[in-house]
Parts: sequence; structure tokens; C-alpha cells
Amino acid sequence: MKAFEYLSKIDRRIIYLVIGVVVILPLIFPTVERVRVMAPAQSLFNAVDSIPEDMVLMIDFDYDPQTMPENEPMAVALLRHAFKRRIKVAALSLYVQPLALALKALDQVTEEFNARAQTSADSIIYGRDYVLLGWQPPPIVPLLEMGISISNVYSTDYYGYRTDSLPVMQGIENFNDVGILVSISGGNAPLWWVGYSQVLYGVAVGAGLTAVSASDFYIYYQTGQFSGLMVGMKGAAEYEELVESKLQVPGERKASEAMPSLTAAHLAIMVFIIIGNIGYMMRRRI
Amino acid sequence: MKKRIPLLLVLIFGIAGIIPYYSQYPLVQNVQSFIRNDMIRIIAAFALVLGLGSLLKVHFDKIRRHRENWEYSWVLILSFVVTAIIGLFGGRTGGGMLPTSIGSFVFNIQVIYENVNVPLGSTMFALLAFFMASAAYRAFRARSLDSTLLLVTAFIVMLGVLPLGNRISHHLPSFVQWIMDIPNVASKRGIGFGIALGSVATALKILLGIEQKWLGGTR
Amino acid sequence: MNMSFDFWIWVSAFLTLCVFSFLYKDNPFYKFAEHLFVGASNGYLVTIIWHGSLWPQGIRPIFTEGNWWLIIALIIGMLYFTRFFPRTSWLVRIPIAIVMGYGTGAAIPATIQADIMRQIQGTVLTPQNFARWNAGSSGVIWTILLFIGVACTLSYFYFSREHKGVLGVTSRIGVVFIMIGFGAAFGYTVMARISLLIGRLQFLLGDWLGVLQ
Amino acid sequence: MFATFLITIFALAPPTDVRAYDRPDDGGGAITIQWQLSPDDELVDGYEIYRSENGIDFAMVGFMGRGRTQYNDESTEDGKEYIYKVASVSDTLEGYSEASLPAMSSPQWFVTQRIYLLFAMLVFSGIILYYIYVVRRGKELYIRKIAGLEAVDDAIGRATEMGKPVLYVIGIGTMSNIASIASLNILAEVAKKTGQYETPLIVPHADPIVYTVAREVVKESYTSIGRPDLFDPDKVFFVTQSQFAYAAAIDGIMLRDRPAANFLIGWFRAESLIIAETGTMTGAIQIAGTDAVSQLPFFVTACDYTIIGEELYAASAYISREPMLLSAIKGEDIGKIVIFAALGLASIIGLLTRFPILGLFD
Repeated sequence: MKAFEYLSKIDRRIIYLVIGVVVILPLIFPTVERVRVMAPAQSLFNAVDSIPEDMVLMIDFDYDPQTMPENEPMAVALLRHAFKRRIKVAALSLYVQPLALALKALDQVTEEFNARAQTSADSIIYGRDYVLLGWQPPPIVPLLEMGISISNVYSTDYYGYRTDSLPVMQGIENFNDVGILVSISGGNAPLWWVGYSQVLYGVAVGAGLTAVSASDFYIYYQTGQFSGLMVGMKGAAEYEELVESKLQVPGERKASEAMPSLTAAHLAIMVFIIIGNIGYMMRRRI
Repeated sequence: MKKRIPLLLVLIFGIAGIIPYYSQYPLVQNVQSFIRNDMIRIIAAFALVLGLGSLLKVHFDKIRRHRENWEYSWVLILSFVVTAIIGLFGGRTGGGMLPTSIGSFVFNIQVIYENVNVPLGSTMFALLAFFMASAAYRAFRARSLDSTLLLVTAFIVMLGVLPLGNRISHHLPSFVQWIMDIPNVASKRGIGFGIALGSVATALKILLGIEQKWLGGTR
Repeated sequence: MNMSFDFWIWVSAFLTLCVFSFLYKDNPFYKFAEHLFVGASNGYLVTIIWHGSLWPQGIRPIFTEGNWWLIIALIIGMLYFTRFFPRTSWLVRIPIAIVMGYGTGAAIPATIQADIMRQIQGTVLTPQNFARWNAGSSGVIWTILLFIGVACTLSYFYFSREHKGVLGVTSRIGVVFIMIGFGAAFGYTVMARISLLIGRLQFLLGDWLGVLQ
Repeated sequence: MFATFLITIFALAPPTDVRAYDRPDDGGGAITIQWQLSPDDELVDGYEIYRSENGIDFAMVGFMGRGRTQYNDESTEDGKEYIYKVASVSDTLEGYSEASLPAMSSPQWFVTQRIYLLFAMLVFSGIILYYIYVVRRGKELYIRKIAGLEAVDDAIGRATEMGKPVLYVIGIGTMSNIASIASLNILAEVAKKTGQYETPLIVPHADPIVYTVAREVVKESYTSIGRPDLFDPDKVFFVTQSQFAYAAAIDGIMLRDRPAANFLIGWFRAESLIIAETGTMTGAIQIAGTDAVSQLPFFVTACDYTIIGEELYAASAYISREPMLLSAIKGEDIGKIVIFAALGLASIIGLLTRFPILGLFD
């Protein structure tokens, strides 16, 4: 019994140290893990892949620094998919803080493609291949107004250009010209796109979710309100797998590289819970 | 007068918010676009600035009264002023009146955000992994049948989402997908109905002026 | 190990370590980092509000398009600031009533349609829903199980009658479903929290120290 | 007759029964064209849609792929008559249909398809208003006792026996969080009970406004049991607005004052982990209650009893007997019965008849 007495008195900081080491080691000595793609990520990939020529992929960046490590790999994988398939992208945000992260992700993937591009045809040019529409308060305005006119809400884009003068926005008037809207979010934004924009205008909605809120969003996936889901870093790794295997787009796969560490950490947490409960059972029986 | 006007406005604009679902008549749509674009969009921008005003007021009071940790309020105010100046006068991606680069060293608002806000914000939440590990060891107990069922499901899901889970048995990931699609959807949908009814009831009471707490909150 | 010599990478690394220092104990570095975060976030907020909304949509159109109505909208917006002056602080209720009223109104049909009607549609026992799982005959069993789960969870949150008799049984089954739902949420939340830590360590070890491949 | 015979040899069979009508429930400017598939549908690449204003010269306005039988022409002027033809097309051959009857697009004031949504909204508002009216006229409304509240009484009893204080943590919510307001009602009850046994009650806060309201609630509870002297301003205090500093401060209180009962009731975020963990370490009875769904799994495993989501609102209504809260709970209960009935009825119809019941909920 003394062993468990000691075990339960371990200082909190030792546990922090253990979990830190458990996560760091697989990062330094990575093992390659094949990621199995599940239905939600596959259906989102199919929905984005089947966007017609004259429509855009609209991406709502709704994550701030707090959930960036989970959401950014999703945004990068989605952008690689769109740019490789020459699908026009319109990016926006319902809040202020995510805008800088939208710009960060867009710049990163644009540089990746332009570094490899020889001709202007296969390079990514702002205004021709994608536009960052920016932010307009409050969320209810873009949610309802973009069904009538996108350029009404975002008359100037993030850089100050007139939106309807940009080549990418020619022929793109409202939600009827949006193939699918994917909301990459750490909060409830995907629910608003379903509740407001989809109910009123029938726009297809997909979502990239942090794993925390994911279990509450499956009810909208089961009814078909969400055309597909990326759930947590695992969902990002699945989408990265699809983009690399199906479209041969090279690029660092941050989420997939994290899988070995995630495995180690999950096992460690499970062991902690088991030890904790054994000690608890022992103490309760005496 | 101080109550009747706001309550009347909340009812009028509440009905204005309901209308687009039930009519797409061109006149109605133009009025809706006017309300959204030319009224609500401009007014709401000030609401955010209001939050900022009260934040600065709290920290100025803290400094004046030398309350605990008041020195750090200076850090908050100074960092706000510096980033605001660089952002407002330097432009969102540089190129404003204020030069935002000296030679190859760039310091526009985007670079500051990526190298100050991002590390601070994401590390703040990365702490949670440590708290989670410690709580897992010392707090998460199978105290009752309910919490035992919870922990067993959690173990299955935690294994199933990993590539390791797929190697243990390729049925495991599909079983986790089944847990998410059936029992999880059933319970979250049942809970969701209650929350949806509650939020509709609250919204109706606000519009009809029965729920007036939002008035009091601004005393 | 090719450590980075970029000034900003070192700033990010320093701030990351300031926040991690909270793990040891609350200290001046953590307090500095916390207050810097709030200050810098609001500095960015003001920048975007001005360059993204107030100037291009609110003030400039008055001169370029002569849209005089915007002046009234700007005045109503400025009523928010009356909150700091006790005598006129009731005026802040006007802009709040307009913005909150419209949002609250729009939320009612949206919630009823997306969170109630469509969710009922996804639970009803019909051949169409049986086929939704495209799992053949087991699709029927799953839809029935889903129906029972939703009904029992709903009965658990029924407050007008004691949990006795039939209602006692259904709410007990409801709790089983609720606990499985919480278990799923627990498992995913553990994944979420760990992923955030891995993301930061990928920065420290990769971009800063250059230890990773 | 002979001419048509020739055409059929060298041309594709045209689509039949072409009909054009104003698209319903829209803002005008659109005419819907429907047709039956051409008998040669497999050979066809698709269908071209032609429009004319005078019935003589036709211009192409749209194209739909094989197997499709409907197209929306969204470039029409309201109040103008149009006649349509649809041609089945393969790379060389074409088969023109008969001209449709003239059609004219016009806007509708009301989207008839959403009549069910409006009906549901009005019915539910009626239920809510009925209960507010009934409660205001003083009718007694029954709400079952929430199991969590018995756990609250046991916890206070245990703390009193051990002569240890009770800790009440209201979370980091503001007055706009419903959970914070519900928690204040429960705090009033806890203050009354701890006052009767003179057990010290510690209430740390993270929101200045909630703090000022809570202070009044505790003071009033003590005076309502005739013991205004029990109120100690050092026990109900504001700590900090920073999420993690608040959690760290509460850990300090738990380790220093060793409360025997911890109530974690209100709005929480990730800091709930730190608080619940230290509480378990000190061996206190812990009762949690929140509508923050993402924190509930951790409270269930870390605390002795958890009040889940809506139960918190019901508990606060049960204690305060406040008309607004009571009518809300009763109205929502009726709403649940309606949902339950809709599920049952729709299932019966869906199983036994061919009626497309799911369409009702679109």
C-alpha cells in the first residue's frame, strides 16, 4: 500500500515533466505513420473536389492563436487542394483576430506553389486565383447579406482593392456562385453558416473543427447539413493524406508529423488515469 | 422614455431580423440590405471599440490606485499604444504613412501579430495539455457507473483516433466512427433540443420586452 | 541543429517560454506575457476596425458617394460611448437594441429550422433514413437505436414529472447515452489539448532550435 | 405527318411535355422549365433550353446534362411573357420539342414553403406567453426536485460536521451567461443553509459585476434567516479577471482553508480542470453544475455529483420560484412533448405510408 501512498503524493510538476518528455521524443525521432482516412474527411474532400468551373470555394477563417495548431494544418491542406485543382478561393472571417492567421496561411501556400511554378499559368496570383475579402462586423451581416450580394458586404477587400474589380470575383455575385463554404473554426461559426446562410440560401457548408467542439457538431453531419468534416488534428492529417496521395501536392504535413507524439501522449494519459484509479480503488477498500 | 424606446427598437429590429426568412420580395430585400449594410454594419463596429474603452479604463484605475500587479497594466497599455500606432499608421500589411521596415528588418502589424500574438495565444492553450495530464492522474476517477461508462468510451475513442488504433484492429476506427455517429449523435441531439428551445424562449422574451436584464446590465 | 538567427523567431521563442513558465509557478514573466497579449490583440483590433470597417465602409463613402445616411449611422454608433458618462449612459441602449435586436430576431427561425426541424428530420424512422447509413439492413437497427437514444435523452431533461415509472426507465437509458456522448467528447478533448502542445513544441524544436528534420 | 417521320430517322427524339411556370416563393426574375426525358436519353449529351419573346426566333439560354428534367432561367424580366423549347442534343444531332405555353415571372410576397416554420414559431411563442401569464396570476407550477440539490444539502451537512468551510466557485462567466445567473440563485440557497449552521462560506469571483451582485445575494440570504451579522466581506471577494490566475488563486484557498465541500456551479472554460483537480486532492465533496457542454465530461469524472446543462436552469427555477424561470422551464417542457410527438407521428407516417414525410421538415 505504501507504493500507492507515495504515487498519489507525486508533485504536479513531475507529471508535467513526464508528459513533456513523452511528447518531445517522438518529435525528435519521428516514425512515419500511415493515416487512415475516415468518411467525414473523405466526403469534405469530394465536395471540394466537385466544385464547378464557374463557382468559388469560400473559406471562413474562424480560428485564433489559441486553436491555431489544430486549425492551421486544415486550412493549409484545403488551400493546397484548391490551388492544385485551380479552384478559385474567396477567404473571409467573421471576427478580427483570425484575419492575420488567414493571411499567414494564404501567404504560406501561395509561396509554396509559386516556388515550384515555372509559368504564370501554374502560379498563384492574388486577385486572379484567390481573394482575401477581410472582415465586416457583426457576423449576422455577412451571414445573411452574402445571399444577395457578396460585394455589398465586402466592397473593398483586405488590401483595399474594390472587390468587384478583381478577376477572381467576376461572375461571383452571391451564395449561388459558391460551390461550398468551408468554415475552419475553434468555435460555433460553422453552426451559424448552417443556421443562417444554409437555411435561407441553401449554400453547401463544410467544417474544419477543433476536437473539443467536434462531438457536438456530428448531429449536423448526420442530417447532411454539413457536407463533410475535418475533426481535430487527426482530421487535418487525413485531409493532408488525401491531398498528397490523390493530388501529389508536396509540402510539410504538420498534422501527420504530430501523430506519433499524439499516440505517445494518449497512451501516457490513459496510463495516468489507470494508475490514479487503482490508487483510488485501494484507498476506498481499506 | 429611457426604457420604452430601447424596448420598442429591440422589437422593431427583432421583427426585421425574422422577415428575410419569410419573404424574398425585391422591396423587402432592398430594405433588408439597407438595414444590414448601412446601419448594423456601421453601428456594430463601435461596439468593439467600446469593449476596448472599458478595458483601458479598468487598467488606468488600477495604475492610479496602485492595486496589486498594477505595474503590468503599464505593459498592457504601452503594448496597445505601440501596436495601434504601427497598425493604424503603418497599414495592415505595411505601406502606410509610417515606414514599417528598416532595411531588411520588417515590423508591420502582420509580422508583430505572427510573432507576438501567435506564440502568446497558442502557448496559453498549450498549457492545458499539462493540466489535462495532471488532472488525468489525480482527478479522473471511475466513481460511479456513469463515470466508468464515460471513461471506457473515452479510452476506446482515444485509441481509435490514433494510427496505432488502426493497427490494433481495423475495426476499431470504424467502431469509433460508429460511436460518434449513433450514441454520440443521439445524446447530443437530445441535449441540443433542450438548448434550442431554451434559446428560442429567451430570444422571444427579449423581443417582447419580458426579459429586460440587457437593459439593466448597462447601469 | 541549425538554430535560427531571425530576430522575430527569438522573440516568439522568448514569449513562448514566458507562458510555459506558469507551469513552474505564477511569476512576473507570465504576468508580463499575459498583459502583453491583451495589449497587442487590442492593438490589432483597432487597426482592423479602422482600415477594414470604419474608414472604407463608414466615413469614406460619405465623401465619395455622398451617402449622407452613414452620418446618422455613425452618430448612433457613437452612442455606445455615452456608457462612460453616468448622466447619459441610458443612451447606450439604443445601438445595443438595434444590433442585438436584429441578431436575436434572426436567431429564432434559424434555431427552429436548423436545430429543431432538421434534427427531427434526421431522427424520424423512415426507409429514407434507414438508407442514410448505406449499411444495408443494419442501417435499420442503427436508426432505431438513434431514435431511442434521442427520445430517452430528451426524457431525462423533462422536469414536469418525477423520474419514476416509465419516465424513470427512459431517463436512466438517457443517462447511458449521455455518458457515452461525454466519453466521446472527453476522448476528443484530450486529443485537442495534446495537439495544441505538440504545435508549440513543433515551433520551439523546429523553427527555433532546428532540431527536427 | 410525313415530315415528322423523316426527322425521327435523322434526328434524336425530342423531350416531351415541356412546361414553363413562374418559379414559386422567389423575388421574381426567374421561370422554371420542366420536361420529360427524351426516349433517346442514353444517347443524348444533354438538353439545350431555348427562349423566345415572340414565338418565332428562339435564343439558347441554358443547358442541362443527360437525365436532368428541370432548369431555372434566372434572366427573365418580370411581367414579360416568354415561350420555351427544349432540344435533346448529341454532338451532331438535335431534336426540338414543341413550344411551351407562355409564362411570366413575378415576385411573391410570402415564401409559402416556410409556412411550417412560421407555424412552429407562433405555436412555441404562444406556449411561452401562456405560462408567463399563468405564473403571473399566481398559479402553482410543479417542477420535480433536481437530484443535484439533495447532493448540495448532504455536502453542506458534511462540512458542518467537520467544522470546515464551504467553498462556492461561480466560474468566470459574466452577467450575460445564463449559467452565472442560475448559479447566483443556488448561491442564495447555499448561503441560507450555511448560515443556519454558522458554517463559513467562501465565494471568490472573476467578474466584477457578478461579484457585486453575489455580495448582495449572500448578505440578503443571511438577513432572511435573521443573521445579518454572519456576513463577512473578506469571505465574498473579487480575485482577478485572468482565467488561469483565478484558478491558481482558488487552488491556494483549497490548500490553505481546506474546505470540506466545493461547489463549482456556473460558466467554466478550460480552467475547470485545475480547480476540480486540487479539490479532489484535498478530499472535499465536489458538486459541479454548468451548461458549458465542453467542460461537463471532466466534471462528471472529477466531481462527486454533476448538474448537467438544463438541470442547472431547472434547479435555479426550483429554488427561486421566480415566475420568469418557472414559465421558461414549463414552456420548454411542453416544447419537448411537441418534439417527442412529432418524432413519433412522423415515424408512424414514414413507416406505414408512402407520404414523403421528411419533406415537411425542409
